[in-house]
Amino acid sequence: MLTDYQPLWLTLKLALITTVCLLAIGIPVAAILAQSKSKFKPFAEAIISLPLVLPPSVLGFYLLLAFSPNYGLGKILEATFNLRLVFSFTGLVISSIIYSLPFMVHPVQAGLEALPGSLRDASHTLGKSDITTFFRVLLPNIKPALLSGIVLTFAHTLGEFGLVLMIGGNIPGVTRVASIAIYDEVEALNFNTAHVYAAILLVVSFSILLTVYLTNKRLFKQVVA
Amino acid sequence: MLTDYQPLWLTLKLALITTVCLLAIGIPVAAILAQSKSKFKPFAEAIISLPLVLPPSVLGFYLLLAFSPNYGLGKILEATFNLRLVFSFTGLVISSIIYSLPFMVHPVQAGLEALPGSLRDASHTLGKSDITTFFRVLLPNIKPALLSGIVLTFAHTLGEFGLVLMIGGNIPGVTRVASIAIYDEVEALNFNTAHVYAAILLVVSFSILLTVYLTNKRLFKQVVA
Amino acid sequence: MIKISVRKKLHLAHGSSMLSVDAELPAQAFTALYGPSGAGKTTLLKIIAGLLQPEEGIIEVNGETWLNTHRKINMPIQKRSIGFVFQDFALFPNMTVRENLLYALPNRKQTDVIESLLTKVHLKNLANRKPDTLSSGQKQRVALIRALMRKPQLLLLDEPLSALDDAMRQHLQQELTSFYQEYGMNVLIVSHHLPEIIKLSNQVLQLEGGQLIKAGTPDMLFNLEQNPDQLQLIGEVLSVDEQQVKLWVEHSMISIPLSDNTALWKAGDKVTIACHTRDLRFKKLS
Amino acid sequence: MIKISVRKKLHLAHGSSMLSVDAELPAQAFTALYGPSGAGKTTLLKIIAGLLQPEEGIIEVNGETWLNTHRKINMPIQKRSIGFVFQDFALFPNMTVRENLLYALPNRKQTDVIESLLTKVHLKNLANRKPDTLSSGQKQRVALIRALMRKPQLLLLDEPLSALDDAMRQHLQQELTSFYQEYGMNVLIVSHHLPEIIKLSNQVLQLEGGQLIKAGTPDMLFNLEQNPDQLQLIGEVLSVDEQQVKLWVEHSMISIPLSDNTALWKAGDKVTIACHTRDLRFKKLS
Amino acid sequence: QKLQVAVAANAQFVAKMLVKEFKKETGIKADLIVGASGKLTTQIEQGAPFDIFLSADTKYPDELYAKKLTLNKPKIYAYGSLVMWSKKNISVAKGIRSLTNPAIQKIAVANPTLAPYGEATMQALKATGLATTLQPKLVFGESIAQVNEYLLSGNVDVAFTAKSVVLDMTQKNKGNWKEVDARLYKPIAQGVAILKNSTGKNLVHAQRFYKFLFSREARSIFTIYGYKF
Ligand SMILES: Nc1ncnc2c1ncn2[C@@H]1O[C@H](COP(=O)(O)OP(=O)(O)OP(=O)(O)O)[C@@H](O)[C@H]1O
Ligand SMILES: Nc1ncnc2c1ncn2[C@@H]1O[C@H](COP(=O)(O)OP(=O)(O)OP(=O)(O)O)[C@@H](O)[C@H]1O
Ligand code: MOO
Ligand SMILES: [Mg+2]
Ligand SMILES: [Mg+2]
Repeated sequence: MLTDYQPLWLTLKLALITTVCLLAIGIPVAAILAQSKSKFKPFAEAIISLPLVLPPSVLGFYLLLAFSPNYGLGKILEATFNLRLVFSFTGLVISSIIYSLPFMVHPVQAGLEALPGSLRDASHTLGKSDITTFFRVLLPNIKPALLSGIVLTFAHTLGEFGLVLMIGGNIPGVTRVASIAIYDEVEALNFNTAHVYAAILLVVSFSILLTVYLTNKRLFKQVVA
Repeated sequence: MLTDYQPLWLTLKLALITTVCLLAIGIPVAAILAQSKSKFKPFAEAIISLPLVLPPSVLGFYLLLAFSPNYGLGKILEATFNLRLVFSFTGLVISSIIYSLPFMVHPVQAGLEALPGSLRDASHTLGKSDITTFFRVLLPNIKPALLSGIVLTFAHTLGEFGLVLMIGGNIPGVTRVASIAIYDEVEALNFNTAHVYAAILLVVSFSILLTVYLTNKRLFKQVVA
Repeated sequence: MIKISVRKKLHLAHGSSMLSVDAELPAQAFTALYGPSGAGKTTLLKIIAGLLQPEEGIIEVNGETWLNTHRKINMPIQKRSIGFVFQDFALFPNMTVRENLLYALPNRKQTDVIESLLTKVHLKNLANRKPDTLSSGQKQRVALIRALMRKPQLLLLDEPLSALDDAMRQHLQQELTSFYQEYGMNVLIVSHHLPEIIKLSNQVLQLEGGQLIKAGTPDMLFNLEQNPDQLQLIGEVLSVDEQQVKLWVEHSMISIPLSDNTALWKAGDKVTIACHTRDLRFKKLS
Repeated sequence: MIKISVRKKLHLAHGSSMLSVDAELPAQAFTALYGPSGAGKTTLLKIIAGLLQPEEGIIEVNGETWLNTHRKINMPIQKRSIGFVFQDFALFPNMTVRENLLYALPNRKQTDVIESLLTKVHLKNLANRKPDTLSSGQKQRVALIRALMRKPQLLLLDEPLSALDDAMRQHLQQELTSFYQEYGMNVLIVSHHLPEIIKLSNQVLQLEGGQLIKAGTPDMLFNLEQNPDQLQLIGEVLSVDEQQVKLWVEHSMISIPLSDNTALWKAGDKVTIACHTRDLRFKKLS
Repeated sequence: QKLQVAVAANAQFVAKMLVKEFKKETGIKADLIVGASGKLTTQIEQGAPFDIFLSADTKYPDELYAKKLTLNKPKIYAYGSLVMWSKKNISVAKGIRSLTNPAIQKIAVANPTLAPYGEATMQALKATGLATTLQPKLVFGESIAQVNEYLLSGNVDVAFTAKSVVLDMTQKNKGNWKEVDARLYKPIAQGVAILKNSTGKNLVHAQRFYKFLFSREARSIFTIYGYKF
């Protein structure tokens, strides 16, 4: 049986774009949370962690309504940009970003919070601005955490399923990602095709995780030794 | 319209049982990983983290094969214990345990690893066994991490969807948990009922997370002040 | 000249208390900050650097106002001309020794400053090493010269020499003194090692429970010029018998014959012991 | 009697080296472990406690074999009769002071030991406080009496008095000596404070780069003579100028004229000071 | 235990009425498990504890019969009809041809590999020769049910669904609909079978429900929902 590799490529593309976007969004969010002493911080943290615990069907339902060109946001987008987010790759990217946000923010925030406060203070006493301090001192010293964030985001997006099932529309080449393809093939009793997809995803996910854990150990050793 | 609260109770029951089981399983696993220096540790860590990144449809597919009374394990279970794990509550509990394992193991392991090694050493030099040391010194000092583990596991099980969809089906009172009920109600075009379920899950999940973040801060303050 | 006048609430072990310090230090003073653990020494240093905010306070350094809560002046840390040596060194682990110094240098072209300072503290060979591969004494020296890169008006040192073996301690004391003289700056050093304070500083601030309880020159504070020809000790009578009195003095025992003077002594009595320096015999320890 | 003979690879800053110590200590010795930072002091203590494994070694304490790599004997930490005071105290944050002590007590009924020791170190009032609310001096005292709960044959102390102010340091020195005498145990203390070593210990092991370079009594190692007609003190040279040498001795400063003897002295040198008792003048304190 | 009725998504509304009527007559309660016919078939093969299966075609029940997972040879209980359902402001009066209207951006179709109504839709599109032209507009739902959801939430402009759905829904005044020319697709013959899984009391109940499906009362309900015989 000939296997269609398009869902795998699509998944890869989605994971890559999501990860890049989340680098740009997640790092500033993590940085702000890490140094915040505001009493609203726990609220912000709870909101960011929500995708971690909320059923994809709940999130999917709300996104379905939010993106619908019949109502509010979706209506505005359609009217002004002629942009329809449901059943589009852009919609998947946006929902993946929401869904994987905690996977980027958590490790980076934890990394920043674990840095001794004296590093930031020392940079300040040397006359350096917050921005310089962040990019030249703080960020380079949380490489393992940053790596974890990138990898977890990437791998978690590879595994996105429930959300795509609800708002993707199973369009080949656009929203038919690997996890959906597997579901479909299983339901259609094409176990062989499902086996191929599942095995590939399993191997990729495992390799990524193993690399992180092996590398983290190595990175950690570099710091200690 | 009258709302059927059974899916919510079922979800609660599933989350509770899973959390209790994972306390019993996750804590020893975390304890072993935290003190392991084996070169296989990264492999074990990668396997435990797999559910974090694997599509629920992949995991669901493999569990379906494992649990199916047509093949191997499932056949043996059916033949010897007359136990069928697909489309059963027990099956859901087992798959939830697998699925939420990293949510219990990660925080507890991180908590244990962050404890100064001298606490364990000190207890040993006072003549105390590993078990005594673990339960009287180590565990009581990672309360915030333990709480995080419990809460994340609970909340994450509340949100389980893809796996249940694949191996649970949608059997009222047995496997029709809230996340599936939402999906179903949306498909049955009962948007109002879906709204009620979604809102309840949203509020519950958010409250749980907020409590963790507020409490963690307080617990943390207790330690510091 | 440095003028400090700050009030800050402290959460001490026995309840909350107030850090309250009013002091004026002459220009180019080498000032020691002295006092028991938890007295507020680190807190005071951080307030001066701008790393902590007092509820109320005025800090003026060489005529420039760094802080004035009444006039709502609070100069950013970056603008204050300070060098801070942290208790944990705070070297940047991602940079080599030279990169740490280069980062701190305001004018990136004047790298000859770096080379000359590296040579002065005998670290030239280690310039390309990462901080984590250095011994603690080496780290301390890097932290010190990194703090000097900006040629600060005020150098703040938080127990920079505690928990070091004697040889290393003395080496760094010498370097510190020579930098102080060469750069003509103000130094504020936290230390609880009395001989070190006396050796290095010309001003002492003594803190206790957040209060400045004494301030002045080391001579004044420790009564050094009192009687430099006399060694004064305190001992305790251990036993008195027919022939002799046994005394416990500074962890060793001496015995002296009975005399009129000792007639009324009994065990437990405290005794002052004095000796003229001409009667002392000295020998250098190797 | 304690017999130690261990070999362990160390990863030093300048490459790898070997910790290699062969020593025999008499019964009930108060032994000081002395040497520069990174010499391997903490490592040796941890090997004796069983917290680290040497590649090769024999440890025997009072006739009992704790470790013999040749005979594949390795007594579990829990079975070794030790008390260990860690550099970071390692008090259990979840327990109050009394609970920390109770946890360490082998026989949970003999709580009167706890009360008497608490009284002895002036901590009775703080018995129900959590460690985090204690000052570091208080923490140190709790760590010390907690280590005594098992009445160990060997007390291991890792720089227990560094970074403390003088008053606290002296108080703990006295308590340490009295426990040592009362319990009749062996003590092994890491310290780089010479006067402390001489005051407290009767055996000294000097480590450098992992090698045991000297061992013996403090008298032998530091050339001190014991003599009840002699008062023996240790001082530190504060400054040397054209006319005089200033010395810091037991909290006061003395100055002596230059002489041949003092010609080579420089600031920071440690000096023994001796005085015959006939040259001392005594006065009872009222 | 309640009777477990697995029902193809197109019949979810009619089945609800049937179950209600069945309970009124016999006092036997039943649960509905709704899904695409193909998905339900797979679940039955995996050992799902259903008693009776109302499919959207005969292919899937026959497949189960061939694998000896049904108690009887499947029987046709009704014929369904495919309709086009559109949002309020979009007209589908001209049938499939109206789909070329540029105002129609998205068209929902049930997954043809799992849902017979989806299969029928693709047949109709091909027969009209518009399959390739419309391809970029198509989105696929898991079953008829998801297709309905996409239209009702406003995310698609037209949905291919079952007549029973629009008859249930248009009472609530939700958009326009037009029947697809029945010559464009193979008749949708919907089969039912009692499953091997059903035992004891449930089997008795399943058999009564099976019989009830072919009763006059049931037939009149099917007729209300636009099914033919
Ligand atoms: N940011 C702060 N706000 C209020 N109180 C503080 C703050 N930081 C520390 N304290 C408290 O103030 C007291 C003084 O702390 P500080 O670190 O200044 O002491 P220190 O004199 O440097 O002691 P040590 O010799 O142990 O370093 C301590 O009891 C501490 O708990
Ligand atoms: N488990 C270990 N295995 C091998 N080498 C070690 C180990 N632990 C520490 N070392 C190295 O051995 C050397 C001695 O360390 P140790 O902590 O014993 O020194 P120390 O004499 O206690 O120094 P300090 O006075 O700074 O506490 C150090 O260079 C350290 O990097
Ligand atoms: O009723 Mo179906 O099985 O979705 O065509
Ligand atoms: Mg301090
Ligand atoms: Mg040490």
